[in-house]
Amino acid sequence: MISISVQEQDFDTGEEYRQLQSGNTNIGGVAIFTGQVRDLADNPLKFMRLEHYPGMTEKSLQQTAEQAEERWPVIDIRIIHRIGDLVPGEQIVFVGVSSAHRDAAFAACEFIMDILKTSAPFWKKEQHVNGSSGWVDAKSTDQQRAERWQDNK
Amino acid sequence: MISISVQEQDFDTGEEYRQLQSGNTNIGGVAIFTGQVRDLADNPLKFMRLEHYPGMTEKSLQQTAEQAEERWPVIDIRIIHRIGDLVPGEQIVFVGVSSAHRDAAFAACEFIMDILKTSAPFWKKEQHVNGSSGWVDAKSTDQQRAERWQDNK
Amino acid sequence: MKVLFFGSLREQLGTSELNTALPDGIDTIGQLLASLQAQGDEWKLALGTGNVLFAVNQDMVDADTTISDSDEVALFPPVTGG
Amino acid sequence: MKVLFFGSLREQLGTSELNTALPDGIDTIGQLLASLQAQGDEWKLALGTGNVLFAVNQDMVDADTTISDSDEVALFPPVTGG
Repeated sequence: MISISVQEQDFDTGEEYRQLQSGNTNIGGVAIFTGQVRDLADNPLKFMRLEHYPGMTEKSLQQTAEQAEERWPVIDIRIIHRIGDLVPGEQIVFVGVSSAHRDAAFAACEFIMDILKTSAPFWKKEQHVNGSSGWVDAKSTDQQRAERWQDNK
Repeated sequence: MISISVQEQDFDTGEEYRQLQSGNTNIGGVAIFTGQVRDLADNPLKFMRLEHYPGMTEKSLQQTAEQAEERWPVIDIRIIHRIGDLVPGEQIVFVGVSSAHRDAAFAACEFIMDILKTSAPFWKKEQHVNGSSGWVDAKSTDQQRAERWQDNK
Repeated sequence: MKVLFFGSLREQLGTSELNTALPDGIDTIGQLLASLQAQGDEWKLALGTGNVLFAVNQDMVDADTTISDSDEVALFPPVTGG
Repeated sequence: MKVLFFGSLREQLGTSELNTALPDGIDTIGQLLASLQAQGDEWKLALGTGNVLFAVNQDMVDADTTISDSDEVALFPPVTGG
């Protein structure tokens, strides 16, 4: 089962884990990744504003989860991504995958994060404590990480 | 910081996550894996008995976590492994890694699981519903997964 | 047709949405991008970076994807979620 | 010296710990394994599988690791945690 949510409110990672893990004795492992707003040593962050493309963002995340389901024998996938203004330390994203086997859980979780980073329409703008602000540039390393899934079929 | 625990009692994955994630704004991501007792379709499981080598098990897990710290820029590592009798659906193992970057968190978490599977002195014996029992054999696929970290330096 | 802008593009253009008829002679989303750049210096600056992504009906597409007047088209900078 | 057995080895041998002097002429843990097999059929069956792992003072080691009378030595089958 796939569950996708794009939301302003925070999420409870322990509760999301319980949704993935409990009551199914076919599950052998659960892999989870959560991302949070990291502060910047050289230019402290007041908050990060996360913008998305309503409709397309959910559709993109759903497609990525379905691709993961086709490639690996996963049981459940849960993706949560927050939007709006987030201060350093706040959670941004949750990706959790349950599977009979740990290799599938790990691979699907990492795949979803890598594809999300380069395909899901989100944009970040940093507001610094000193009053400056700026859009976050896409990273070429994220592009490279996404591309390795084309080879590792 | 490294935290290692080998214990009979269950653990709260949400609480373990909070220990890894909260209060440090240098963290960009947390990768978690949990393993649980999977039931067997062809020969239903009553419980799984987990035996360990007191002293050496903790030492082995500590060394694996230290190797992960040397290879990747991680912030905190938490490993919990249960021993004793566990029924299907119960949690066996928790490995959590926080880092500034998701690639390091993912790699260190998967590395620890792969090395744990082939190096940490634990042994499993299955007790089936039908009264039969048997020791779980080590898997050659686990050996292969551990060996790939020798190449991927 | 509806043309949406997001992120830094939305900010630079000062608009999030354009409702316009598909101009004559424009078949692909790449051609639409070129025609929008001709609207003025501000448009040329924002859209002429060579770093604009395209979506048609909420799917990421290539520049040579054909578009019609009933499509929802979006232009945006490389994405940075997660 | 103290020799510990775990898992299926412990069960097959019916013992988890042996307190014995290091036999004369035994220098390595591999040689100790061979000498233990000579203790009887049960020992030969359990320890002669070619699938026994070694630990000396709680570190996994190779068969040719030298041992002394003060070492804590352990023999066990391949591990299956996680």
